[in-house]
Amino acid sequence: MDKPFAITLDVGSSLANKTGAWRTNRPLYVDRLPPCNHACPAGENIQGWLYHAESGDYEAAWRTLIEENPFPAIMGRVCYHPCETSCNRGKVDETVGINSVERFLGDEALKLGWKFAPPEAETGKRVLIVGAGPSGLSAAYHLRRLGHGVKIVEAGPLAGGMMRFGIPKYRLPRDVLDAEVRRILDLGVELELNTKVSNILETMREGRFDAAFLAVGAHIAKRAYIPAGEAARILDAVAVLRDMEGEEKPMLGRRVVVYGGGNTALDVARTAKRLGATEAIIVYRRTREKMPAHDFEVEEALQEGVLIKWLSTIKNMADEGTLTVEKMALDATGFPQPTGEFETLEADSLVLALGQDVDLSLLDGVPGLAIKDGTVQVARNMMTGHAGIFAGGDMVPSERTVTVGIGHGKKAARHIDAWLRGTEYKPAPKHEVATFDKMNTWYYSDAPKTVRPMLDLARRTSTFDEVVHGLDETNALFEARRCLSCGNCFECDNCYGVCPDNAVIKLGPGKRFQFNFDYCKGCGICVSECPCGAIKMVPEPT
Amino acid sequence: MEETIKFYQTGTFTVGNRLLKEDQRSVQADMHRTNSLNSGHRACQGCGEALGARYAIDAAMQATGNQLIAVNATGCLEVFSTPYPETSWQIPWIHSLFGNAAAVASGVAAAQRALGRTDVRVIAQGGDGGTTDIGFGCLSGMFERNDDVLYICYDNEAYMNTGVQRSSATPPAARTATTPAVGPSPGNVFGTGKNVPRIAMAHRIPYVATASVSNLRDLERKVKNAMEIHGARYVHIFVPCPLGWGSAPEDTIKIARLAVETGLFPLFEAHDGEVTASTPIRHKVPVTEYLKIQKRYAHLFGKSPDHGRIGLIQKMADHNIAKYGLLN
Amino acid sequence: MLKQTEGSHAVAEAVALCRPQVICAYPITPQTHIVEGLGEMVKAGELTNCEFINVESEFAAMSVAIGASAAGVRTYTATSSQGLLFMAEAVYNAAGLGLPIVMTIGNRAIGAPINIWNDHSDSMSMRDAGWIQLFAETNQEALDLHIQAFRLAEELSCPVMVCMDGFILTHAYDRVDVPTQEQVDAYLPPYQPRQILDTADPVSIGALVGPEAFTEVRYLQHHKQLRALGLIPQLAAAFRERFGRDSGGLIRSYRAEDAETIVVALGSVNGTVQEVVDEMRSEGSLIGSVSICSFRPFPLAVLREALQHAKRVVVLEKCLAVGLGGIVSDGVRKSLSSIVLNGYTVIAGLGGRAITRASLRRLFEDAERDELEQVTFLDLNADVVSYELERESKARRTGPTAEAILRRIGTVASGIG
Amino acid sequence: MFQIRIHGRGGQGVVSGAEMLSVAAFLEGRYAQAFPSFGSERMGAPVMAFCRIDDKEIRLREPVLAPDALIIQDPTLLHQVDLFNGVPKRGYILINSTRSFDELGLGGFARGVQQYRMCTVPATDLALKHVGRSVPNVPLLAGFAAVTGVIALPSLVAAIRQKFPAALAEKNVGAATEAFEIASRAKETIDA
Repeated sequence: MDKPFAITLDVGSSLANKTGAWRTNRPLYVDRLPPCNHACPAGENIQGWLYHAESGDYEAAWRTLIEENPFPAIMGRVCYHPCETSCNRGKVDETVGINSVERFLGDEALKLGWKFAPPEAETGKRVLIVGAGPSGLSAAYHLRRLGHGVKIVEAGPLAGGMMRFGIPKYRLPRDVLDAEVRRILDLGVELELNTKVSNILETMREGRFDAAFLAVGAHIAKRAYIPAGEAARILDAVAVLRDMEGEEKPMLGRRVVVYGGGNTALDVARTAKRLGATEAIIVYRRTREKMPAHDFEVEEALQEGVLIKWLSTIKNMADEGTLTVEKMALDATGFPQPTGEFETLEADSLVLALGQDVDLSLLDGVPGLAIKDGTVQVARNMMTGHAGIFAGGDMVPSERTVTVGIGHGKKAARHIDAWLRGTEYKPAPKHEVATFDKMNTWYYSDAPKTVRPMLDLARRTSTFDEVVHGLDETNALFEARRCLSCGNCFECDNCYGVCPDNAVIKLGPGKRFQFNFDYCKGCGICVSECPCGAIKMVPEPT
Repeated sequence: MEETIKFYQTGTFTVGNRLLKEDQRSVQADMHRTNSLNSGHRACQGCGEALGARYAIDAAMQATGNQLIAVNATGCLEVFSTPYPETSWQIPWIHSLFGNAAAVASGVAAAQRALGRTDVRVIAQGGDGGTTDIGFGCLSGMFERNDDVLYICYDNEAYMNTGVQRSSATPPAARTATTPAVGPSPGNVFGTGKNVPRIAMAHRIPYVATASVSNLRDLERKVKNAMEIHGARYVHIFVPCPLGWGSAPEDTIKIARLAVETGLFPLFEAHDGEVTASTPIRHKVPVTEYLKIQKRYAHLFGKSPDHGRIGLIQKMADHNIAKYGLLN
Repeated sequence: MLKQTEGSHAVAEAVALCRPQVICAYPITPQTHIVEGLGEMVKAGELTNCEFINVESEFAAMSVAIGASAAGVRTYTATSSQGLLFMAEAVYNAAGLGLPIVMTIGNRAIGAPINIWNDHSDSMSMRDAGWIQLFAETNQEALDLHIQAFRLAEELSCPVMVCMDGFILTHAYDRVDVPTQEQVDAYLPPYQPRQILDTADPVSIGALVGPEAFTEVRYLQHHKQLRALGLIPQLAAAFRERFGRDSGGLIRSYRAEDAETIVVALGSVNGTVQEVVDEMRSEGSLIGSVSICSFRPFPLAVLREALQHAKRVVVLEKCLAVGLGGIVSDGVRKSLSSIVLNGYTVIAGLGGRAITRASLRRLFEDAERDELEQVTFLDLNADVVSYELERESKARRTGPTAEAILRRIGTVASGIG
Repeated sequence: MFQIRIHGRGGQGVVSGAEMLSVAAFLEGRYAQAFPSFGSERMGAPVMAFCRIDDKEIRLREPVLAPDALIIQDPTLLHQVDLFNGVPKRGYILINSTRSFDELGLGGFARGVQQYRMCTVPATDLALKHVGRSVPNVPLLAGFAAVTGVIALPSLVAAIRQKFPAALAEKNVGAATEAFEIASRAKETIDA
């Protein structure tokens, strides 16, 4: 229409009016490191795989997961999940059940027979791995996927290491363990059992290996001198748990005392219960707070009727099976000191769970190695003092858990690969952590964590059936969707919606967003209203 | 939509969600939303009114298949959206005067009837000054005739365009240019208030609702509901003004959210003069949370906090919570 | 068709014949009968697809009209006196937006003191609002002017006021010729808006215009009225052709060609003036009169043409520019700039004071002898004024003037003239 | 030009009386102008209305100052307002009353210098009888027609039928007809 001058205007013409120097700060999309990823010893991209699980694409989730860790089903059972401890959602309602979703994915994979993708190209290099525990298997998996020939030599009769010999069935059913190990071997990894490597350099030379990764674990039980009569029955925890895997179950009797405060002590005590002991008593010299064992395990043990005597040390054991126990008291510095108060306990057997040492005999005569406190010293790239020989897991200084071991295996594999290629592996620089204060959690609905169904106590204590059951599909989806996606855009459209100036461009599904700085006035609403803290303000470049 | 799938991650509160079907997303999440109030307008950083206007008009546009005409009262929205030679509006829009938006809209609606364009719908919009003060007579007349107009009030609780003077929507104790924070009782008086949504309900018009820029889905739903009804309708939207309230631009939505979560601005719907629904508070917070981040209330805190008057404001919030059952 | 009917009803019929689509009504004496008439026609279904809206104030009446007109329909309303002042802001706005609204003004005085009777103070208060203002001399002309007004307004995109004297015309039963629908349809084409709120072709109407363009906008408004100076006579001629009557136009002269004394006036008083002119002519006076129909735009040129040869001009005004005198006089004087003649301003008929033949005759004779003041108040009761002035000079708290005067005059108020 | 002034009180149909008169004249093909002089619009207040009848267009807009005929709907006004103001010699005066103008103490005006042609019509009685309401305007108009002959009864009847809905119109026509007869009988004495 032929419009009157000035008083009537063509629509949308204000697009000609650009913000210009109005803005002093501008928003910037960032990816922050989710606390769960940050806390994972295996370096899993947890938020990453939950992202796929949320949309119900479990295979994609699983494939993202196994980029870092080949044992979802095992992790979902035995990992002590520091990821959950650090989960931001804990500050909203309850932490996300990451571990249970991981187990669900692991079990789905086994159920549906998902396989690892074979290496894209063979490098022709050969790597020897000593020890088929978590660390060794993890390293084997990653090296193989990188195209290297891999052979594992294991001294024991079965693969799995501590996953098999240290963790009872009721926590990790063996069919699960076997299946996840088998999946690695299916990649074309050689496994030689019942073979002890006595001289690593010789074995490497004979097998023409270009590099080696040592992960023999720590299987030698620490002993403590306890005066005892001839007939007194004293065993060590590692042996007891190992025998559980054999035909001959260990004879513990009806009254069992376990000495120690770690997870192994609890495993033994709970195993004893299952073997029919009427009494399983744990004697520990410190308080419950100081106990290295994970609290949930202590809790489960107590529920199963395991007794624990805190602040107690064992002085001696008489033939007829009487233990003398001295009460301790914490001093000002929090250390236990003898009190001179004694009591006696009746026990058919005493199991020592005081930690384990590493058998380093295979390293005799290898030049350049440094040994300290019974462990092999390695550089940041996991290589020992001897070029081409790497080490990880319980035999190097670190926390001794399955997950840490798996982490070592991955890390070592990446460095070995780089070393073999004559390069250096540089991990991508870590993003700043998406701490709770960077989140706007009002946008997340309240949702309690799904409680994993438990077997009733009676049945649990009398059998070796798995204690903790998994989630079904709906629970898993529910649980996955509780993830806050800390520090990583999940395309909730908030920034696109809340901009008073329509200065956010939506690029479409999976493509996230982009700012239109022609119109952005730098108000920062997008930053404060981003639920997951994936935007930050930076000074306007002038 | 919330029923179809639980969004414990995104909540039912974010603008959109990648896991939702297109038809379940909010209008603002739509890549092809109309942006009825387009970029390049002259609103201040973090303007709540600019935000509220796009939310509301886009929602109305979708609800009417883009058959919408808007009438605007004088005020910030009018001034920042249509300074010659540019307009930010993408829809047929007219500004006449400060006090007559409702009447002009009645005229536009009457014209549509005369032209037989029953599909074309009319919205009138204004600030709290143009609605609760100078435009009040025309508003009441439009209500009483039950003209087919949705009137939207963008309430930023003072005359911002003229430099933050008190309006009848200015809350007690708030500092404005005409209620300075000086003397024995600084800021605005503790009057009896002028609850326009309630006054609208007293006309027994078919639909009245309050909404906030902090609850987008709630706001869009209400505008949609309003457009599904014929006759006089009123939606009162809470829109913070960083400049006038002395708040940080990035806090615009946060403040709007706190107004709701404290109970100071209850979200409800009324049909034919009776309250039919209210939006529950998710995480109740004390009014101090809301007050202390706005300079217009600074005089209530400082060295010796004015617990007496803060208490009175808390009472108002608690009254609303009880009256509208906001914690159920 | 000839009819003996009330002025207001005649206007209502004329408006109805123009097929308005939106009519806004708010009661105020003496305009009320017009919208009542239209309301009845709409209710009775005689006036179809027309929305009749009862608003809550004159301000709303004009505002609703603005909305309707901007939405592209033919729009009408009517008011008087205080009502026009109450809608003042919207009156300016309608003109500023260039909306072709037609509004009848039943001319009435403005209070205080409150007064419901006729004078021109109301229209005059809006003389610079940007509306075209046409003054009707008779009810026939009032009827005819509405038909012309819609066409004029819509051709220019400019609102038009048709002013008719309250009571004197609005309430007078007279003979009028009411045209047929066919005649009106042939004269007045359907409304083609210049700007419209259309979802198919959206625009923003009513922008904020700053110093960089405001003057131009105003000039264009002025230019519209200058165009109207040409258009008004054309439309009057076209009207004559179609309806066979002289109505409207810019001005109308009566026996003024050779007049030495010319009386200039607006509206119904011209009839009485012409009677007096005839009287005095028959006795040999060289007197004539000019009736101004178009007060806005003000017809400077034609007025100069009509007056320049006279010896004196008497401007008879039904309004007062307090502190100055005449309002119409200013325009008349401007039209005569550089021409030397005697100009007199006569304020008459304020608040319904009857303007009688006798008074006019006395006035014109004084004028012919050039014995008039620059500004004269016709039939001013000098006694009352001087008494009141004296009273005020004596005491401080003298109370309300109007009431004091009424007390002094007593019930003569119900008398005549 | 013939000018009429009607005096009465608000609600007595003073204005519509003048209007009907103008319509009647119009129906006879003449020019007529009827208009009120609005005092306050309250019921009961003294009001008046004017009517002019001529054979050419009427331009004059002043009130009727010198009526050729005066119609007084409420005789009590005689004591309040200077009703006869401006009535010329031999002017017609119609009064709504059951009494003679001598009884009303107005005889002097007829016999005096003014030589007014006066006639009383029991208009209220006739209105109550025929219409059932105290609206004396129509009977007085009929009386006016009879006494002055300025308009003919049929024209007045036609005007009445324009003004009122059928039923009410016929009642008024009844009142008018009877009033016309009464006034016609009085005519001789008046003209004498």
